Amino acid sequence: GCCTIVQAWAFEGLGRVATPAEIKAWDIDVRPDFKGIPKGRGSVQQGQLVWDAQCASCHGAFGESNEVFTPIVGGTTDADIQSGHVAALRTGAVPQRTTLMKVPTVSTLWDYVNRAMPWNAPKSLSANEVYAVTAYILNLGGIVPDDFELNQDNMAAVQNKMPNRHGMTQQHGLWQVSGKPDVKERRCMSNCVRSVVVSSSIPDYAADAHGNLMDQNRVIGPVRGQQTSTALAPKLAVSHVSAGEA
Amino acid sequence: GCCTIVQAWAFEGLGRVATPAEIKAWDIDVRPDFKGIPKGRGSVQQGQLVWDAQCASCHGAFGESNEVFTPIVGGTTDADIQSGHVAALRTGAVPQRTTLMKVPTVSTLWDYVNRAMPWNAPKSLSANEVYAVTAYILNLGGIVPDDFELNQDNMAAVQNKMPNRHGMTQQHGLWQVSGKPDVKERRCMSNCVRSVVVSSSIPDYAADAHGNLMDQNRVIGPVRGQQTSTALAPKLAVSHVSAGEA
Amino acid sequence: VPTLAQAQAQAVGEGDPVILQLPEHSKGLGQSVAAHPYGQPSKYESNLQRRQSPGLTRVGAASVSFSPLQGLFGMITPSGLHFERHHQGWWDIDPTQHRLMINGLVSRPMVFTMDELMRMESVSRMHFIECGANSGMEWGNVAVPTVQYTHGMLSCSEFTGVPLIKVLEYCGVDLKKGRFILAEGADGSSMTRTIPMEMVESGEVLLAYGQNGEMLRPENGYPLRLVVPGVQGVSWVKYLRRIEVGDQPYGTKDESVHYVDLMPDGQHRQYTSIQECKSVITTPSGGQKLLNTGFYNITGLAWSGRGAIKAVDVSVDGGRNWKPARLEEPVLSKCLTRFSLPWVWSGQEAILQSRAVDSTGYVQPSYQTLRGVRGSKSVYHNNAIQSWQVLASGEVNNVQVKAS
Amino acid sequence: VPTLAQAQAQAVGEGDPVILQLPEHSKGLGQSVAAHPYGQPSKYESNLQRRQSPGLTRVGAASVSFSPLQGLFGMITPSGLHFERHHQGWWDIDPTQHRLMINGLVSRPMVFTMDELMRMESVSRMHFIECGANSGMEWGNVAVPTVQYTHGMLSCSEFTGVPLIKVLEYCGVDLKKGRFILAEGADGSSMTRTIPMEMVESGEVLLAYGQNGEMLRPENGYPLRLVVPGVQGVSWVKYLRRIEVGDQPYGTKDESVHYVDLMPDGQHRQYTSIQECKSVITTPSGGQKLLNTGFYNITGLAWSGRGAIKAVDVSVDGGRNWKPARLEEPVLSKCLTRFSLPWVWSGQEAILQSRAVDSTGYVQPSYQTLRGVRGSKSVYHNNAIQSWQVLASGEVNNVQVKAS
Ligand code: HEC
Ligand code: HEC
Ligand SMILES: [Ca+2]
Ligand SMILES: [Ca+2]
Ligand SMILES: [Ca+2]
Ligand SMILES: [Ca+2]
Ligand SMILES: [Ca+2]
Ligand SMILES: [Ca+2]
Ligand SMILES: [Co+2]
Ligand SMILES: [Co+2]
Repeated sequence: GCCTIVQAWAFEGLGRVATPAEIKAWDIDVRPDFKGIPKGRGSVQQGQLVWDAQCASCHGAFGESNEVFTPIVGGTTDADIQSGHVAALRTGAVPQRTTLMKVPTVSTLWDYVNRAMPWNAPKSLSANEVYAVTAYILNLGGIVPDDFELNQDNMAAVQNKMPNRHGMTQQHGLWQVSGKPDVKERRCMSNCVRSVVVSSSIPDYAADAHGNLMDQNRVIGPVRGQQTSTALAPKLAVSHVSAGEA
Repeated sequence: GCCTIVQAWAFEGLGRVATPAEIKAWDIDVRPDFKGIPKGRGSVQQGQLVWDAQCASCHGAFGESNEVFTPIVGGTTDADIQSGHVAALRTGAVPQRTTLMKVPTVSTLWDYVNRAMPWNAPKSLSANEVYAVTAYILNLGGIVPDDFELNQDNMAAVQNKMPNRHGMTQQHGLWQVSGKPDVKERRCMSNCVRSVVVSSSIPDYAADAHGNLMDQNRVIGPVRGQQTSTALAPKLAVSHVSAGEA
Repeated sequence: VPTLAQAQAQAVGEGDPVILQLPEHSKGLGQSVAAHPYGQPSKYESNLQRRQSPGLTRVGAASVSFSPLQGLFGMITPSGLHFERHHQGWWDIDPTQHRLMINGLVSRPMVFTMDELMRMESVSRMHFIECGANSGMEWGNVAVPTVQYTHGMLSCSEFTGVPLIKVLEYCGVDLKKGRFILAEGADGSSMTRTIPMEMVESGEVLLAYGQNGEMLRPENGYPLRLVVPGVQGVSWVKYLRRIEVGDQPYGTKDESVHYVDLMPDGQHRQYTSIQECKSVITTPSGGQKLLNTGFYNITGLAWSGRGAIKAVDVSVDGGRNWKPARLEEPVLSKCLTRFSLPWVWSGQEAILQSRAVDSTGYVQPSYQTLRGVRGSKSVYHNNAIQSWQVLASGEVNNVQVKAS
Repeated sequence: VPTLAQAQAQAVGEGDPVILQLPEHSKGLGQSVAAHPYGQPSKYESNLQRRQSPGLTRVGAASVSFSPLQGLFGMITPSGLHFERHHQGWWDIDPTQHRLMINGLVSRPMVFTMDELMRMESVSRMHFIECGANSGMEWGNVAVPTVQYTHGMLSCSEFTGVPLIKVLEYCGVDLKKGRFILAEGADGSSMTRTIPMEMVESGEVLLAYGQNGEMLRPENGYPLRLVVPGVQGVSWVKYLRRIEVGDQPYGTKDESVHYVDLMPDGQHRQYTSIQECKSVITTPSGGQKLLNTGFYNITGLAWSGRGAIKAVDVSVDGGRNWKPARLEEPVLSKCLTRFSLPWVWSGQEAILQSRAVDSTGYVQPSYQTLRGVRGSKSVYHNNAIQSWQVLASGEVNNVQVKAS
């Protein structure tokens, strides 16, 4: 006959097997166990050349810039490198959280720079350049010495010096479908609390920080946006139910 | 207290009573029982003046034009005026159905011209002009004589001469929710018919009447649009499952 | 337009060049957020437009544009591709100046602003809207090539508004005498349509301002239209300015001269409104071409003005044998329902059909059955089973069939 | 911008001039069908745009634009107003050149074209997408004025695509070893995220190409994105080019440096993904002003990444007393649900709150309860109850409250 009605989700004949070269071209991820990392090497000095030429304009000469993105370097100590916990995350001693304060795994740095940096020319670096500039970032953070050369074989050793390597927990219910919530609110319906005070609101001086809110609401409907710019507000009649009843 | 949570759909305080002048300005509909028709009068002769000046350009001097809209006049006979059934609707003697062949109620003509014509200047006619031009249309259809004057009092008599006044039925299940369907198909699942032949399809010469169908379908997806214009079609490979398997 | 060859994954030699040589977008920086404060479809989607059917009407402001059903997914119609039907053109009305009047058999005739209507408690519901003349060109013979033109006066949106009955009750409606309403638009045609109070009392008829999360589009009646679920689109009066409650139907132009269905005995059925159960396969459909043999997902839309879809059957042999399709959930009342059935095309001729059954048990009719009752001059309310013929070349054509 | 006075029905003397003097559109001829082959909102709706929050980010291509929830209806987000989050800008990718690769723990690594993916059997489902950082600016204090900025990294669409698990099975996936997938984008950031196979196995994770009836918008990943219902938006990888099946999580940048939640003990929670139950009142909301006293419909949105919404309670006195709101149907799993509660405002101060409960029984927490467990530096996954203070002037402001 002309036609077969088949079992659902069979997809017969669709797609084709990927070639090794295709997989190589796209399978670029590097996992925490370094699966996926290509062979290569790069020194702190080589990394500085890459950094100054291709990274510093956005991230600052020492990875400290806040201009284009939050700082990459800063806020970690030798004690953190020892403990594997960035203490400032607990104490709040540093106002801003830098990349090195958070990143637990060196693979993450390598993988991300390799796939996404420089921001405006991602995937333009060679593997050796990625090794080198990763070494340079680690050096800026005091994790590896000035004469260090990073390669596929010593990554694991460097991992053991990442300042926040023990800073992550998966003890929470927010990943797996079967995970249990940590926060428990009860559904009280009446006389739930005695008194309520406003504990936070937008200070007057910031009232127009988001522009004129009147222009961010519809010109009809149950409400209008508040006039928050200095331009003259239209006269509002809020003291009666409707002009029509006047 | 500050606030009341009220029963749904109460709407307290919304809206206001309409004034008589407001209702007069908007309540312009005229029903088959002539409820809503304003007093006034207009002769066939007066109607011709309105028609020639404001209607004929689109509908033709005799309401016969097919240019901007289907003809208003034509296809009705004296016998139809007698019977109240336009015979051509049954016999198919007239290829196109004109307005006068269909419209059962003179109120409909008056109401529609009053609210919507002239098409590019609706609601610009006075009541007397609407009476007059309605009289003229009726006269073109041979329903009223040349010296006729239409007014609010003789509308009912004219209604009794409308050629298709008995041409409508409400004996069907398609209006009220409770109406019963007239068509009954059965849900046969297998061996429902013995043979199937194609009884109608688009003739080849009309293949591109709707433009190039390739340009009316997405450039990706399970199918493409057919190339129906004279421009060269891209080469299609339909004899194998996928190029990837070659 | 890229050729088909380009669209196939190629594994000649090392592999597909579009994999081996990384594309520009993998190696560069894209555009900023809010580059389009109100976003648009991809430029590669421009083939999907609403279009007029050449020769169908004489002037564009009293005409129809059809929704490109051949390329749509799911049940929601993107508002930008919603079909249009105007009798005297469309307007972008200043909503601050728009009013709704309620009069007739009510104890208090009233006027409401949009502010007031939008302050009321509202509901949001998904419903299809279909023009009563949808598929009208096909009553006698095949006339148009694609599903856009055969079935494209059909769209489906989430509408937000106030149940009309609540507002009528608030105005003190006389439900004993007032068994009909007249709905009237504010545009040049000031479209008027009679709706039986029975429908209004169901709570389903809405004074609607919202469509798919935002306000109605100007072409669809901004700022206010009536939503009359299950009923032909012409009753969903746009630019709604007035509701009158009355004790008899109004016999308006679009219920006495148009939207009346000519029967074989020469009588017209007046006040035909309800859009009965119907379905159509949108992929593969007329004017398309299958890329090659193998697996295809036959998919389409089903709907009923009398309730929810209960089942859709699909035939690939012109109606000899049928198989129930899978219905996409949620299946809602008076709303489009997407169906699909997997199929492997061997390369031989086939005739694809779909047949819907609704919650009242009504079965969508064949052309033979439908014409047996109504003839072929009705113009309106053609809900016959659609046939698409697949040729050995992969071309799919609109056909009508005769079974014996 | 018209003044309020203009928007009120006026009955001075004879009546409202906009009724007594017929408007231009009642007396003229409007525009033709298909004047816009792809339609646009009314010009009077231009205040509703997606907007950036000043000072939040430093560059527009690694930034956010927020959906104007303060003006939306129902549950569907118009695709033109869908929130945006890009890490390296957005692209309008040629779909004929786009490929999806499946590799890793599968017996047959495969490549698919869009033609092939769109030929497969598909499903259409309505789901919300929320950025894990939505409401993130408010963890410590009130920071932004309106619901667009507090909650506007939230949208909801009907998505169409193929369940990923079906394609993985077709490739011979090893579900015993392969307990994780990595999803990877084709843009400059080539966004990578790990998703537990448990979620994929549920059948809910989709290879999606359709959004609200048409193709995905370029800003939302045209032509292919992952849909991961209930999970934060960053996992819904856009411009999807590759799925790898693996035996451990991938520790990518956006699951090791961002989208990690800082707890009071200095530890970050990694792989936090699920968007727990949350709700917000959208009208009246911060930065708005009530027109006058009287009837209002308090309305808003509720959602849960763990299932369907079971109930939403509304308080108008800052959490002392609560009343269950009406839920708009259909109530779907991992989808926005619109709620509403009628209210008469007497003109005195009020504090409006909403609190959602989902099908697992989880109750949306107050700030006090939430901070009690997670502190105030988490950045992500702030699902606390939102408070809007209504002043005697009618002005509504974003506040946080302390109850005792
Ligand atoms: C044109 C500006 C620019 C240049 C040049 C640039 N970056 Fe970046 N970089 C950014 C931006 C913006 C981000 C944040 C992207 C995001 O939001 O995901 C970023 C993120 C990063 C991050 C992750 C930081 C974090 O905490 O998420 C690292 C590491 C990084 N860049 C390293 C580099 C290196 C190494 C180079 C040079 C090889 C480089 N960057 C060049 C702009 C730039
Ligand atoms: C500029 C063109 C134009 C002019 C001028 C015009 N009409 Fe029309 N008329 C139309 C069009 C177009 C329609 C169809 C409208 C629709 O689709 O609802 C129509 C419809 C009608 C109909 C209903 C016909 C039917 O079968 O639906 C009547 C009656 C009518 N016109 C009478 C008049 C009269 C009387 C005048 C002058 C006072 C007039 N027209 C002037 C274009 C015009
Ligand atoms: Ca890999
Ligand atoms: Ca009032
Ligand atoms: Ca009346
Ligand atoms: Ca193949
Ligand atoms: Ca219609
Ligand atoms: Ca996100
Ligand atoms: Co119509
Ligand atoms: Co993100």
